[in-house]
Amino acid sequence: MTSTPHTVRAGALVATASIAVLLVSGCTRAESSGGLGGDGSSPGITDDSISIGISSPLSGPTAGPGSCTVAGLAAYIEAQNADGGFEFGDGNTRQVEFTYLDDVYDPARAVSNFRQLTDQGIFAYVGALGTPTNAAVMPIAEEEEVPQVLLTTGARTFSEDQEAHPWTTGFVPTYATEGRAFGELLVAADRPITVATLAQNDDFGQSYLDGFTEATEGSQVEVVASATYEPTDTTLDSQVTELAASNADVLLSAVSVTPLQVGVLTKAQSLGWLPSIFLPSNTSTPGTILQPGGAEAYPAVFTPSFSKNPNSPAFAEDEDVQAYNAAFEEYGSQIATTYTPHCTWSYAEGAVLAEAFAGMEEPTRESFMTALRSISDFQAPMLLDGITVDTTSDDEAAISTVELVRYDAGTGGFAPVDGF
Amino acid sequence: MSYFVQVVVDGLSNGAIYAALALAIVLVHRATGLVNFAQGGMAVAATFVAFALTRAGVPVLLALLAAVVFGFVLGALLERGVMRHFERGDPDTAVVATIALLVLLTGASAFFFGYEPQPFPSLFPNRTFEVLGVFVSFRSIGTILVLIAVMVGLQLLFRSTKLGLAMRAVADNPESSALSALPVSRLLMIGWGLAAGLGAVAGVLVAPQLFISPGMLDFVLVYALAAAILGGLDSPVGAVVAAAFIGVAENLAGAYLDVVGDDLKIAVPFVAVMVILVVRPQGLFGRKTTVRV
Amino acid sequence: MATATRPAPAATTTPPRSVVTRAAAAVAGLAVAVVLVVAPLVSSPYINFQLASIMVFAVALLGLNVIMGYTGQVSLGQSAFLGLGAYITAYGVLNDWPIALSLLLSAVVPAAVGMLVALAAARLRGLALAMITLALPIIGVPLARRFDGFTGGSQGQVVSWLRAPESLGLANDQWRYYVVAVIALVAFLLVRNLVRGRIGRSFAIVKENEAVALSMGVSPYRTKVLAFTIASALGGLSGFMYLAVVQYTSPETLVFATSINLVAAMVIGGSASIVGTALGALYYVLVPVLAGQVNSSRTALISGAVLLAVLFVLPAGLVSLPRRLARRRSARRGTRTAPHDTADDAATPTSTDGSAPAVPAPAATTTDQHP
Amino acid sequence: MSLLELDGVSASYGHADVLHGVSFVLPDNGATGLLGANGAGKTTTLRAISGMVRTTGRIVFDGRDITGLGPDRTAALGIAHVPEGRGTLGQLSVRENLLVGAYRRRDRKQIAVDVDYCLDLFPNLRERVGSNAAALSGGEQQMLAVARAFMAKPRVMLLDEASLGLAPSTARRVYDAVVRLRREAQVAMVVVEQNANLAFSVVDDATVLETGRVALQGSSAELLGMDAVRRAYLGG
Repeated sequence: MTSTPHTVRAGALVATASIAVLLVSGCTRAESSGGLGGDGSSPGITDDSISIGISSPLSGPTAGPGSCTVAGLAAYIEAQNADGGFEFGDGNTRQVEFTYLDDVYDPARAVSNFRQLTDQGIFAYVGALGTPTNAAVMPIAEEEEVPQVLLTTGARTFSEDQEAHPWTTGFVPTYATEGRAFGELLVAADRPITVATLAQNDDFGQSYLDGFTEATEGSQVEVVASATYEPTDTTLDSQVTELAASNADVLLSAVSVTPLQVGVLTKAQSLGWLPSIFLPSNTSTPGTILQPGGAEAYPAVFTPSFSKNPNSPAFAEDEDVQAYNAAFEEYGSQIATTYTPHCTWSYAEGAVLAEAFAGMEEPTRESFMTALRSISDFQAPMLLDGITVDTTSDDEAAISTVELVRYDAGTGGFAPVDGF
Repeated sequence: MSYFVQVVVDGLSNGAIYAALALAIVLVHRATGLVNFAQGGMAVAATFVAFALTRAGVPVLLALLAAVVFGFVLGALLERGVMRHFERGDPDTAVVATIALLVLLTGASAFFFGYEPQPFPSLFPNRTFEVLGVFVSFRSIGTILVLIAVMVGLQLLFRSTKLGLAMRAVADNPESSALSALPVSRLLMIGWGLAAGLGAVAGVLVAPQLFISPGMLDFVLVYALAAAILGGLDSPVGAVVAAAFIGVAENLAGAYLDVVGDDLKIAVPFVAVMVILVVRPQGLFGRKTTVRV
Repeated sequence: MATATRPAPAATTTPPRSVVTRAAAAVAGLAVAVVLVVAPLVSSPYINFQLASIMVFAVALLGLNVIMGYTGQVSLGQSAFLGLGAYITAYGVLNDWPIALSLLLSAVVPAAVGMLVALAAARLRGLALAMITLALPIIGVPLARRFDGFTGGSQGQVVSWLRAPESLGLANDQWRYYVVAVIALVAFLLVRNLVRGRIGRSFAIVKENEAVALSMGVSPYRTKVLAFTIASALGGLSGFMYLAVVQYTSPETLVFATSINLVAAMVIGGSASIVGTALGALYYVLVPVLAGQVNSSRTALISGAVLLAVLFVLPAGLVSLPRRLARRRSARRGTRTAPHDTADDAATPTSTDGSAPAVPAPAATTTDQHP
Repeated sequence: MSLLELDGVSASYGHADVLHGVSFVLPDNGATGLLGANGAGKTTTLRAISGMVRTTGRIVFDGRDITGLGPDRTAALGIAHVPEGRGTLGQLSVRENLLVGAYRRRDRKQIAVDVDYCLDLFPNLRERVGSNAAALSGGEQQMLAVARAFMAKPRVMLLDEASLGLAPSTARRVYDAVVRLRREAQVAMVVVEQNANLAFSVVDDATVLETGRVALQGSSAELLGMDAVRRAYLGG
């Protein structure tokens, strides 16, 4: 049991490092978050500012959508800040301080980020993307009574029982809502239809299918083939080959990875299988999915839509889109270099946040949650006409309706659907 | 029957993707004796150069050539500026240095092009043809033909040229190679350059299918490593055959073994690789070497 | 014409370790201990979470260091054991097992799995072995999704447990910190004694040269199986700690990327070094946090650059920093230090903190050739 | 006319000096031995000549100062170092090892002739010409190392502990071949050898090193005549 000088120095190093960690923290138990601030207000809010935070994947495989959940929100917030700030229900106008962190889709990192943000004194945690990451954060948000709201995940967990989880709300339609919309469209056709399903092997794919099955139960719609995939698969050729053997009328492709979805579209037609296609809202962007995938070859391509595509010529004259593009160029493009629909979703989410602020009568988290849960029939920017935000239901996300649209290869945009 | 053949054909076209990177791994292993995690990062960086050029209107073939040149220079510079520092030290440190390069290159690619996958134009027509009820894409055929050419080229390089012999000697024992007047540092630079240039070819071949993104090859690298190691690490032919085996085994298992299913089909080639390695540690095509004291 | 020359000078000597350095060691150790005991009492829940996370990954790295640093076998599968340990613990908690049982099984089951894999694979060397370990997380992720009755599937499992006993007056984060700190302390002490003993010597011999090990009566196969089993057990144990700290587990816990990051952190801390392992964990947890402070949308760029920079300056890991500084100082003073202090860092990874035993020279080179 | 001349050569690893002012002269076609105990600096002297350690002092080869040149440069000038531990390239075949030895040569026909000469010199290697070097026995590897060095057509060969770990009869065969090389190919030799009997079968004179310094120098006959040397190195 001898120690060499190296051990001594290394030991001293550890000691120094540990002390440094303590000093960096610089705060004592007294300052910890959770409770009320000095004057009855919650942490993270003063008379002229409020701070919110988000943790999303900003590097790694899910960083494309992850960056967009931050960039769109940043664009809305910073544009509004520059425009004077946010009006609050208590009569004050506040600037929003926006902090974002990278969690690489790692739950442990997300928990660490959430704790860091609350430690820095954020008022609310808004818009984070990712099912496992948000699932890990949820119990802590509840325990600390920090709002974890308007999450960019369609998993039901975050929306289906808001009495049990009073501090958590989802923003985008649940995956089940989207699946249900497809099912309803097919049932309405009132004839025998065969369906092949391809779903991601996780809650995204599963709840998509669940929604679809709920809507089609007992109808003439029959699922004749189904396959799953892992997000890490390099191609889905074999799954498509398997499904093509069924020669079903419809392919429900609940695939959330851009290149894989394109691969599905190209592979099916290359096998001479031309079903009608149902695509989820997050992988149906014309420019990056439908055109590269040769979607015009199929009799019809349907997708649930609730937001405007800022790159579509159809919306070039739209005021919302012009405001979005200006704000995004200025404040969002540094964060997300490439477009996914999550960019517009999180931009709309900024407007919902503003609406909640406007209804907030006291500078407290409780008041914020009450205001946030009382928004109905709100037309947020970048949402399609007729798609409104309704947060009053305690088992649905803030956006609970979707409109099915049909790809129009001629214009490169979407057209309304009048039946299957 | 045609379904079975179709599944095999699909497997082969997957295998071609793994093989493209596996060949680059074999090359760098033969040239430097290292397993290089940065391989994928260098390939992606070079492919992004081709991507930027095609977006500016340059034809794909020309963009590919530019990417190969860029890859070669990048690889040689990284060897000269970074890896040389670690070549004489602990091999674990050198491997972690390649991990650092991978992270850095991924971050740099993302800095310029973002993380979201983007479409990449194909060298080959985006069509399929039908033979006896089986559909084959020109892209797969083209990819496989290029890979076979690369494989033969590598085999010739290593077996029949002085440069190849010298590169193998340096990978085996740099210090001793220097004693035979081999210009060790230049050969290592050339080895890294060639591996990164080949990575550019691999990247341009697979990008139309996988879409270009900074992480495009992260998971392919895992398959490619499996293929390279199963093939014996030193054998280009072995790497290609092993990659084809992995692609086909995975697809057949997914299609025919219900217990396995689509979710666990990835386990089949990896379990097979484990079993094969336990039985035959030198890999399918590796030469058996009995080391004596 | 034969010429006699001057007699040889005295050989260079190693400076004797003074009482002062021993005292310094004791002081440093005491300081660390005090900081680690007092810190959670005055720190925010966030800091305590970070400190506890460091403990978690320190134990995972400790396992990795046993197999990789001390025994020289590349393992790319440590995250699989971490995940398995976390899942077993979660299952235990959700089924009301006694915590001691969860703790035990979280180490024993991964150890058994690790041993089975090693029994099949330990005859392999180098990359073939790396390949097999790499397959573990690759296969583990879909397996975890498949058996959702046990694992909670892709949604993962929220497990709220280890609440502080009210009698102690501690907050949950403090209590959890102390629990994992005690486990980490015990694990570190056990491994420290292990690597300094007979088994540690056999690890080092196998790392140095398997053929020589055989000639000295050490079975490389059995040694590697043992090292791998210990590494897996520690991986599983860190899974228990992970669940204690994060209170959640999902297939993301065992992804391959975590294994790669652990390997990087191990080398960054210091291969075959106990102190280095702790420093590696510090690096593993803190660098992403620091990268986030700089710019959250450039984390890959930043952490890659930091990793490379550290490797450049300290190829033998953070643990070699004091030695480096000492050498700088002595070089500036123009004095020569003892040879053992100046051996190339990168070339002597087994002697980073003096705890690795010396490897006897191969038998063949000491054979007396005199007729 | 001297082929190789060391003048006050010192060498160090990091901060540790292991050679202190070693000097000797090797004439054209000469053969000299370096003797001494373990750690006396014999191997380091060879490494200093071929440029594998940091060196001060002066090393002149064929009239040219080569101090500080790296191993690939000294090798290109005609110094062939057969290192301790043989340094064969395990993953390459016997023939490939020989071709690596001839890397700098352009005379392809003569290379083929020389490969054949090596295989005559070491008939064991001819049988294993296609096998990986790692699969050879220790003796065969040593033969291959010597043959590979010869393939470079060197002016001088630095031979480091060629008998290490070999059975006496195998060591004898290696040294017989070395003697033949010296005679038939006019290769000068610097021989480091623990076994002085073997060394003196090749060398004309020798230098005895002690802790990095020259302790004795003299012709083989002189040294063999000294009791101290015989006791220390010849077991008598």
